[in-house]
Amino acid sequence: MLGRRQLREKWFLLAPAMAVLALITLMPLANTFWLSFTDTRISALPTPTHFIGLENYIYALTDPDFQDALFRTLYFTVVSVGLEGVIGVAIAVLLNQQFKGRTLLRALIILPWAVPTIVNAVAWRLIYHPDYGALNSMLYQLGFISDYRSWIGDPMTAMHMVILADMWKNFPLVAYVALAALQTVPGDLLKAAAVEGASPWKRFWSITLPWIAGPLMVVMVLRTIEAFRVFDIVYVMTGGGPADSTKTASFYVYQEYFNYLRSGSGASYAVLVAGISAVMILGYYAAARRQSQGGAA
Amino acid sequence: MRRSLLQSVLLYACVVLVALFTAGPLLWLVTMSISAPTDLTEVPLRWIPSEVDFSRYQTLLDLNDGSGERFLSALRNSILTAGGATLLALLLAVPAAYSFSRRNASMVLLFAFLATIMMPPITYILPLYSTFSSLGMLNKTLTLIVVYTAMLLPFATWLMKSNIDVLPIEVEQAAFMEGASTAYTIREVVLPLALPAIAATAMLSFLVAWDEFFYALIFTNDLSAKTLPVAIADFSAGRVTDYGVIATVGVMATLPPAILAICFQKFIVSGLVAGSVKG
Amino acid sequence: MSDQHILSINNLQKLYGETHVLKDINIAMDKGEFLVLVGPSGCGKSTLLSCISGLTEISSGSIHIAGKDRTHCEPADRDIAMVFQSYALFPNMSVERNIGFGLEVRKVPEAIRKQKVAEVAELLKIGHLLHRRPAELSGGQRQRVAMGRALVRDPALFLFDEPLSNLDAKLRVTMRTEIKRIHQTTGASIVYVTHDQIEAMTLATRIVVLRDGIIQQIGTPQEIYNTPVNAFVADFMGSPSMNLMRGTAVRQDGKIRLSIPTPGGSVLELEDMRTDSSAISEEKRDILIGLRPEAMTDTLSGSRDPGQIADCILDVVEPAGADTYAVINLGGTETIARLSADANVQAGQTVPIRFDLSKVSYFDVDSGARL
Amino acid sequence: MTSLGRLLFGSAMATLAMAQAASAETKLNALFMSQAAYSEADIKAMTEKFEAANPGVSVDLEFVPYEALHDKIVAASGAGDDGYDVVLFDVIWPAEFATRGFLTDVTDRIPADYTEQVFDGAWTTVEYGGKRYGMPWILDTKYLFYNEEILSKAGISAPPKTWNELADQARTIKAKGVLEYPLVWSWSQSEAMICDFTTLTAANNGKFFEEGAPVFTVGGAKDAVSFMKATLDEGLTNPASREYFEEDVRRVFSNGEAAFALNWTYMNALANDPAESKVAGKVKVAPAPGVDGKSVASSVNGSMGLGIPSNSPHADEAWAYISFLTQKEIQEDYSKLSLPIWKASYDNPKVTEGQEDLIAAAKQSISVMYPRPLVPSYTEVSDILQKNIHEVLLGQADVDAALAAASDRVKRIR
Repeated sequence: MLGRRQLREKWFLLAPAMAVLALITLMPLANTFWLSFTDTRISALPTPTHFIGLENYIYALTDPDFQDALFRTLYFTVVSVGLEGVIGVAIAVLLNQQFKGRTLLRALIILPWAVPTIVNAVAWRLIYHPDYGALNSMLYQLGFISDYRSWIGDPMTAMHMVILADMWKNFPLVAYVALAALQTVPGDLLKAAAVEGASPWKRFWSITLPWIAGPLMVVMVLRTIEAFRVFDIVYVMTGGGPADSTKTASFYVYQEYFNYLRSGSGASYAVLVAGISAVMILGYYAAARRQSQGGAA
Repeated sequence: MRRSLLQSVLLYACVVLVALFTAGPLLWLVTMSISAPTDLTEVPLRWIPSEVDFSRYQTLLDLNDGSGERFLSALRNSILTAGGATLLALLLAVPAAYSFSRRNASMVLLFAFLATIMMPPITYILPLYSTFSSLGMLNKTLTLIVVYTAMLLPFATWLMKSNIDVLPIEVEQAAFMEGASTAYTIREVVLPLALPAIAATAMLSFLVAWDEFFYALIFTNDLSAKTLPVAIADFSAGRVTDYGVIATVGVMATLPPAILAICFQKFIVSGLVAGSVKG
Repeated sequence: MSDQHILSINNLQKLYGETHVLKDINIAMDKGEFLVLVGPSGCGKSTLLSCISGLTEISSGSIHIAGKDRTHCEPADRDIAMVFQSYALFPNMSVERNIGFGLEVRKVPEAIRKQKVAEVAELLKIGHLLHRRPAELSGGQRQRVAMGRALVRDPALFLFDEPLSNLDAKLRVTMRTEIKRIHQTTGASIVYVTHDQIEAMTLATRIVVLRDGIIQQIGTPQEIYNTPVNAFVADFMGSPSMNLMRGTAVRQDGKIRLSIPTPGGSVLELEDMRTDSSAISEEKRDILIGLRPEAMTDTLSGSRDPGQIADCILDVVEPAGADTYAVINLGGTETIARLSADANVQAGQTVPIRFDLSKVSYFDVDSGARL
Repeated sequence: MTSLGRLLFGSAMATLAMAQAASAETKLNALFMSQAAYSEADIKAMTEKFEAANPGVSVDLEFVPYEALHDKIVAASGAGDDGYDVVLFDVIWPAEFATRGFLTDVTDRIPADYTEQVFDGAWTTVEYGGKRYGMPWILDTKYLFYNEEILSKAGISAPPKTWNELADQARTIKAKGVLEYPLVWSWSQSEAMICDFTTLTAANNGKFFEEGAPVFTVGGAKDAVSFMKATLDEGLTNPASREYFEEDVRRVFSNGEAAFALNWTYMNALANDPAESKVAGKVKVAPAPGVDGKSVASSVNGSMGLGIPSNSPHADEAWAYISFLTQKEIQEDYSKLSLPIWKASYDNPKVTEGQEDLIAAAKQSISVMYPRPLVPSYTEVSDILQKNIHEVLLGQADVDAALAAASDRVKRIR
């Protein structure tokens, strides 16, 4: 329903935003892609760079440490987002009940999400402290452990501790979206099912969950994409240790760039990571499309 | 539906559990910030501080103290950076969102917008670093503002678009019929109507920018541009024997976003719902 | 050609992609006319209005307003004003600023603006509301503000897009009268879209009936009501709508003999003496017989025309105050007869019904076209 | 919105005002670390003296954790005029920084007679390819600190002379129930661990590279890792050592929770400061032990230097600042946390007073300081060693396999 002037305006209105994005994202993206085929290094001296074809990629793909980093990142992503989903929905269901102090709890839930990632990482690092950490002290005083443990110094637990911290900050997002979706579930439908004799559990699985699945899907995929690029929490909490057990893909690329100064090679790692992200972004797109087409809203 | 006693007990047990899980770490952070240093190194821990000590807050707010200076300049930089980027992003996002919502700009383009921020920052960092480096623009608040603007823009555009979508289009048509230009219509008609959405978008954008660490880590190197997250990372890894100081910095850095989040709780829900519930 | 017309639309086409929304629209409207576009939802009437307003670009054809080609003009340059279904008031502005918005945009000096707004407000009896916000107004008051905003600029043509559909039934009648009054006092030229055929009948000087993007009929309310060009118009206009019974017709002895089957197996035989329809020959054919409910009455009704009387079984009886409606199955459809209020009848009864064939319409069974 | 706007505007104006005020004089940006050696307060005090002596030059100090130091220097190398003018750099980086041109060659600025007056070990900190890229500033190595009280409680009269003796003493302390974990180290996956590893390798006469090829899979280096692992297995080393940095070691030791600790010079003063330590007065320092038949003492070159990044527009002022900080008198004034680079200072009572045992240990340790591999790709070599040694310490790999893996990985470096 547009006139010609309005069609022309379409581009005028978009132009500033597009210009900024082109400069800050598209050009760097293209540049990174180009770099990944060269042997460029970070240097203050004029150094010749050469086009070396797929050499970087071959190196990257045969680099077992990088593969480990990728799998670690995937593990972090899947477990972290999975837990956020389960806990987020569970808490949303709880918040959707009638009880005293509900408003207060709803306000409280948003707080972890407002805590800056770095503060979150720092706070949890203090909590996990092997000697004076609250976790050790609490578990010890409650009698769950008899000796203090090294939570982020042990490769068996370190990643899970990072996941716990990440989950604590991010479950509110899922909970809030799930709660918003829950409030659109028609009460009549649930009442009808209850009258038909469906147990609460059955009602949740066959009515509530399918109803909120759309929005939930969207936010979960969004979180997945975000979790996959995890860097800051690891940087502050563990620095990638112990024994590389928390070194994620972004951290790996960061090292390649700024520790080893191999920008060409780092770019090839970055492109590979971006490629995986791109696949997930397409997944997001599909989820969002399906959501807006079959929308419960 | 009435609940049985058992159900009530279970429900409230869950409520308490969730409240503890959510508030526990925060409460502990606050407690640490006001505990005496010796309380924090007892084994097992002393949960209730032996004395309440606000001196760390005083120190951090004292410009003449080393850590105070570091904290306050980082605070200033964070406010400037996050605020500037939010302002700029909105300035660009509103027309763009209007174009997507009312001028049939392609949804594929909007998705391309979104895809750019979903890529890991690691993909952009090096070329950006080289570019800013050759322009002599590293370690400047302005540089971070520009980068953050690009980072916030797609999300802000998307949120604003979803919100403009649900505004009554006829009001704008009426303005057009009455002879108002697009700019006039946006300014006089759309913006006042979209004010809650703008507030929500601004708030969410501010929080995202406030939280950003990676670009700030690489693009800034001293008091003049370093933002809070980087300052906190430095603080916490350096020679600080008093964990209470780290906790205090954490509490102070959390206060602005936490206050925003609590005050604009409704907006967050509407913003998120507009954003993620509707595709 | 268009000099004397306030609005003339020639060969207008509108396509959305492959979908043909408006087909070959031709309308010529005189100054001072109250033209109502009516049709079921999705018929394209709102799109047509939107095309006239310029909010929608047309695919081909031309639109002249007040003698000038405005086909490609911006809405603001068409010398028109529009009243929206939802009123489309600016929620953040006072009533005064709402009404004066068009003048404000055109940079009319404030003094003149105020005066004009006051005049219009006076006409619409909303002078005391000027400083309120739309949210503080009732539905009817908002409606008046919306009209005020249109009136104040004194354009060549007013467009009304279902302006009464958001009001409750009672207010709708009041506002209908109000709009009619304004039309009569100002002599404005109005194009008015509605899906409510009563609104169309009561307001229009001429009605345009649209269906599937095609104009079915243009005519005065009487023409549309009495001589619908096809079964669709016949069915759409009038409430209750025209009964369309399937039957056969044959010309015999200068009269048309009609046979309408009834559920019982018997056949209702009627004679139309008046008609000169040449489409009905001496060869018996299937047709649709269109009779308005008021042409099917009980014998108590005060109609002078003796008509023809036949016994019919009443399936359902619906007392409606001034009238009593009875559902009778005739010619395979449920027809409605309009009985007098005090006709003491019950469902299931067999009652003598008087058929008045003076305004009968015949339609082709397949095409629905008037015969 | 308006108040926010005012706030933003106000801050913007303030920033602008600060920027203008600064343009009146030369402003240096200097990067230091916030661990070990000089404290922030010390560096501030020195800087104030410098500013007082050099009107028109002011210095902005930036402190980052050691772990961020390398990356900051690299990242700021692209910051043009806005980068650093003076940076603190570690002994392991000149090879890389010189190769990449991040640091200015200052060979010609250094007076010839300095070469004799400063310890050789200090000079290696700033040298690569026969050129000097800064002035040594922190002459440091890891010493063995021990808690005399705990030792005497366990009936031990003399500190250990060898690492095996140290392990024996730790066993005694543990067996007598004086301490659960007598030893504490900075064995997080970090450079700090490599420093301990290097100290032990030096004690065992081990080598890292021979003719450019890694040889740390055998001999002294392997013995070092085996020793580290053994103390963990035996419960002599605090298991949390595997996530400790130097500051954690200092804290644990200062709390009296360890009998022995390996740490830098700065701990001597702090562990003996009652405000910072519960064991003040009971702390003794000695050179890190040796190994029977191989060495008498061991030490790692953990020195650091001050250099001028190549993008600094104020090289002259920066050099003046560096010269000021590294001069003998200033170093002697602040010799409690970090010992001077100047040989002569070690006989100056101002330096030696109150830390005679440290000076004695230093004289011995400095003479045996062992370098970490001086290769341009050191950062990566170190990362590889950190990961693989950490795996051993965490019980995820055995010594041979881990060192072999590290060696393979090092050979793959491009």
